Amino acid sequence: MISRKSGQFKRLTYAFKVFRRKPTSMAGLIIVVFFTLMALIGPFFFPLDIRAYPAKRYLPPSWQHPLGTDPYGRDVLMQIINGSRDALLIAALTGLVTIFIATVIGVSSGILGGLFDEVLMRITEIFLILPQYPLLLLIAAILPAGRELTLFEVSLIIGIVQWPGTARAIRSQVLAIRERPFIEAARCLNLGSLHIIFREIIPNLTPYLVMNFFLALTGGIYSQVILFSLGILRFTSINWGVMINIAMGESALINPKAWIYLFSPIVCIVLLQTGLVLISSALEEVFNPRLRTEE
Amino acid sequence: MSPAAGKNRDVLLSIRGLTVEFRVPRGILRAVDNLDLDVYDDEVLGLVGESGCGKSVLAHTILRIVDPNGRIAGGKIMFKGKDILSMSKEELRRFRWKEIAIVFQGAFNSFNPVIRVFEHMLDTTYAHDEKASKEEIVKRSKELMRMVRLDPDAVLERYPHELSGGMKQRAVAAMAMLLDPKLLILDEPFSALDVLTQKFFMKTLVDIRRETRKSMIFITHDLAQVAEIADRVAVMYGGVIVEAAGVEDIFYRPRHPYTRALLKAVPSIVGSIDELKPLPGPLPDPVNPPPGCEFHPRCPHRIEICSKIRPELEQVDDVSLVACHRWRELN
Amino acid sequence: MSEEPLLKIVKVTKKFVKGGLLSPKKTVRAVDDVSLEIGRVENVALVGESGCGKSTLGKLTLGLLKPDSGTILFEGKDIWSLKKEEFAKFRRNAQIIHQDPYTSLNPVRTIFQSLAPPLIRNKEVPNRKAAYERLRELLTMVGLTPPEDFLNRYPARMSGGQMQRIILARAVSLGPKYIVADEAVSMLDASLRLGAVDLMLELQKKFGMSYLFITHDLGIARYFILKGSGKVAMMYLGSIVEAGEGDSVIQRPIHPYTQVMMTAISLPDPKLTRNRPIPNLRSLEVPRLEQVPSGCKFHPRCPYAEKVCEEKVPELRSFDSRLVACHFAERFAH
Amino acid sequence: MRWIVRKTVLSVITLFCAVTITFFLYRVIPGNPVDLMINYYLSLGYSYEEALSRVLMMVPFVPTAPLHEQYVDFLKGVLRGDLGYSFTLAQPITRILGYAIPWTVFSVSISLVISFLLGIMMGMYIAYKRGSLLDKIISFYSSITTAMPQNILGFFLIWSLAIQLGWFPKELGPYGPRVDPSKFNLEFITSVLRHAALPILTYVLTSMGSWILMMKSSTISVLGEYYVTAAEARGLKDRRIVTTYVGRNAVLPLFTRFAISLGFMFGGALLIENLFLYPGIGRYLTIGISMRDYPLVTGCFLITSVATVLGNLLADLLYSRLDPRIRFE
Repeated sequence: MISRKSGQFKRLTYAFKVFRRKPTSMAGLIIVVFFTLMALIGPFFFPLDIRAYPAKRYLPPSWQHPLGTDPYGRDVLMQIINGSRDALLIAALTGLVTIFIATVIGVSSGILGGLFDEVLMRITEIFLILPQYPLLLLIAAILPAGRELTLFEVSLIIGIVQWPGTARAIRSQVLAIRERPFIEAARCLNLGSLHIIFREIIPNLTPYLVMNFFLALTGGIYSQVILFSLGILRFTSINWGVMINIAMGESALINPKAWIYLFSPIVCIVLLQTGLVLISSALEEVFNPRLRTEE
Repeated sequence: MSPAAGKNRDVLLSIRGLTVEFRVPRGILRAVDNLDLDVYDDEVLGLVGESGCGKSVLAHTILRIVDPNGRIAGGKIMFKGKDILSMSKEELRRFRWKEIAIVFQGAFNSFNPVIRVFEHMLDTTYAHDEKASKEEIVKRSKELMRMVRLDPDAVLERYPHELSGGMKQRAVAAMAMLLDPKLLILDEPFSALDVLTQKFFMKTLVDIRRETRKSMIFITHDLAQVAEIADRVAVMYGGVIVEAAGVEDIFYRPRHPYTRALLKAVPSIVGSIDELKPLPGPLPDPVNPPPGCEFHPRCPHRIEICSKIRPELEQVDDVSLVACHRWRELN
Repeated sequence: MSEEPLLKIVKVTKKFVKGGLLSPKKTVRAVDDVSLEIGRVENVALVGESGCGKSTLGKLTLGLLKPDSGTILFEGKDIWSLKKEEFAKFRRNAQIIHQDPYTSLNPVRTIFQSLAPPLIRNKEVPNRKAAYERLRELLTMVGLTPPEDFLNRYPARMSGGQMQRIILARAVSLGPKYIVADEAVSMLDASLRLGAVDLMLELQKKFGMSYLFITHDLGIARYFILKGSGKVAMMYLGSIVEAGEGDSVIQRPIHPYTQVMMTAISLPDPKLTRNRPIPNLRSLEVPRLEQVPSGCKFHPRCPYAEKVCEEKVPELRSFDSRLVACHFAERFAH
Repeated sequence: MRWIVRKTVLSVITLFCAVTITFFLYRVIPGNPVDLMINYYLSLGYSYEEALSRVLMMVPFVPTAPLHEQYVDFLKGVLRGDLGYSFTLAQPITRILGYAIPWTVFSVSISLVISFLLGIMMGMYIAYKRGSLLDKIISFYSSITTAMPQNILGFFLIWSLAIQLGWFPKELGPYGPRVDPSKFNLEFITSVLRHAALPILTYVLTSMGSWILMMKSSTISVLGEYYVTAAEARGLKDRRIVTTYVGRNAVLPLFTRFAISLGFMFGGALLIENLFLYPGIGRYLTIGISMRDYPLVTGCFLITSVATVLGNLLADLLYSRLDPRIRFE
């Protein structure tokens, strides 16, 4: 008889159909799944080893070291695989932090309205005007006070810097949904504020949140590359940004031996970002059928 | 009252077998389906139909304005012996507004928000006559503004957003007459006006028509407006003309079952309500239209043939046409 | 017997303020000192041009908006001084039907998901299963058969006419005493409109509620009132200018605005409509709501305006079994 | 007019917030830079008084005074243009900024103008040709580059164009090593231009994408407006429609973004300046951070904030000049 799930299921199958119809969207999905698997199970096969092996400095690719070695004689592939874990973890946490802050602020601002909304939006506007990346650097440089930041703290900082745009977008969505007649009807039907917020408004917002989550993921990767490749953050472990930073410190650009070491993390970043962008534009198409190009 | 509309008159615009299709997510939507229609010199043709019947698409297609997802799939639109559909791009550009002008349904949005109203007049004139003198354009614009009862000084130098919806709508109508076209297409021109302004605008149109002897196609879903202004009426349903006749024939002696049903379904502020009766069933789905006569699923007089063969538009008398298998027996 | 009316609107005013902390403020009096009564199982057709405040008045009577001054009494009690449970009860008793069926249903919920929670939450039915049965009955009642076909559908997969029926079913599902139909049939096609009105009146016979039928279309208002029962009220720039039983306001208008409206409106009859006089108005422009004229709001356009009309706001007074807000009502009565 | 006042007030508040955030990070949070600097000198064996007097030279307030007095002094310092003293570079912050700003403004403003102009032209073009292969390629390129850290493309360009092909100077920095920067002669100018080419190219290629996407969506929405169809129906020439009817309306919302970017520009292109060792604000900001030279960091951050806020204000004023709908409100 009445299936609560059937709708969600239909949407999922529909989303998959859209993905399958467009090769680019499918490619995005495959890339992201590939990197996720690499981050999840890769390190079990290539355990992290950060000891230096001076004798193995800058070895060319071989069966033993498919991507060669770095200036300290460490295997590059091992670093890429272990680095993907940090990169994706920070990106995912950043995405969650961003969406969480943005949703709380955007939804409460949009629903409560009035002075509360006015104040929240002015604060958001001020954050939007402040230069984003210098602010990121400033916070990242001053907060740790000489110690190493945890991955979660890094994500938190990035999230704090990048939430305002998303919050404003979510607020305007909430305002638009709130004005729709079905909300007014729900009030007349005595459905209560909680039902209206969580059952009527939020479900209409979900596609939008998912889309913004993927955008926040790319933002998370962008920002961590800035932080790590410029050497702003202290670090002991290995990740892609750190690899770029070390490579640049070793003048990898003018050292032909070091090219593979430099370009390995770069290629990974390019691929992962491409995958994420492709997925978010595919999602946009799923949720906004008006954008669907006729085939 | 209208003279025997269409009788012994020259045909100004002649549409034959026109088909316009749109690609929509569900498939192909045939908005105008093998449609025939004539517009005579010096007449107001009222084109009525409910939403989605294709009347706006038809109006746009006459000037070859079709959405990117739409396509003119066939037919001819002859204007003074020339097929509009086979004009070159430049020919078409020169033809537009000079011979046929159109006032869109969203007329109040027809102004570019960043330039003044007068600049629209300049742009339009220069597009057709590079050597036009500015004084002439000023004079003509002022004259037209007065014609639609607008104060020229208060309108021409303003930006569009400074005018009210009703003022914009009238200014657009004035602009439509800028190049003195032979045919004026008015697509729901009153949608933004209140009843009182509507009445005046309608009278203005009638006056203009009487003075300039222009032809007009007046498109609306409101039968009352048609009764007020049209000489001849064409009723559209499901992408085709189902009946066309002089205005009094349509209102007092409707032939097509749809016309009759529609007249009975529209309440007025006069007359008895006892004869009013809702039409059964929904409007036809333009993506999957019913076979045969588009109206047959809702028609009280349908017989077997109605669901199989689409009725042709038949000549009833000099001016009247009807597309129904049973029009003879039903009268 | 002088029965207490179901709904009594007493001198209600609602202002909207545009702009905020730092931007210029504009005040719009959407509803200006309006009084109106609606009896039990009685209808009022509220007619006016778009932007005259008729929708706002409708929302005020539902407690969706709070008036700036004046009171709204439902069954004799001021709805804004009700206790929480009483207000909840009022909410159940007063429902709304919107103009656009497409935005009146939550697009991400099925019909069942949209219509069942109100029944369960308001304890009309004990559980989901009972809700399902009740909704089957309701959908059959509004002519959507078989109802199972519709309950699991999403709104996007229905036509406008079908959705409007669902919305009617939802509005009556809690057994309300009062329904505001805010341009409820305006978006429907001409051929479907009468059917929807007939259905509304049929439901009124079954459930016995009152309608506030808001529309800009005089023809449909007249049909509603003649086919059902009740009165017609004309609204202009936030005020009611004339009200009367049946279609008397439409047939024999007294207020100059109403008179002008009735002559200006086109009739679906070529001979009749072309022989009517052109109303004689002083100005074509509708005043902006931000700066409504002083005194009688119609005076800048009224052909009969005199000095007093500019200065004094005419009261809505009883006259010739009618309510009229004009200083010179006597002069225009036939 | 009230609208302009409103915007100005908001700008002042934002600036005030920027300064306060800076002060907060600088002085209030536990383990803040000033305490760190004092501890640093103490660890070098200086006495507390000596350490304090050294720090006193660097910051425009007295670290031992009550916090609110420090705050007021800091504000005053900012207003006077006294942003403190850099101990690593042994110079007042303002002098460093005075040296860095021209490099940033020079390289980034050229890049910005080029990428904006190219962006709006290409964006408009693909909006007209939407659905075509070219549109797909350019849109894809654009959405990818907006997600790509700028130095990543920079690496490829240096590696391919400078190192492999030798079209551009291999050595990084604003000019060649043998050029004497004190002489403003032809040699200096050509060297500067040659060295600026790659950073500018990198900036253009990476930032053009967002202009393209913005202009594309803006143009598409304008193309859907009635006034464009109406202009076509009036038989206007394509060129007139493209420029006055579509172009002007589509580019309007982008002007605000452009002006904001002008402000952001003072932050320098962080990654590009660091990659090319270009001595702009972004480079000094990074140097300051890696050397834990906090007066320098705050100085760079503040100047960027001021510029961004002014850029925003400029954007709003510009918009009100260009769009008659705002002007009359």
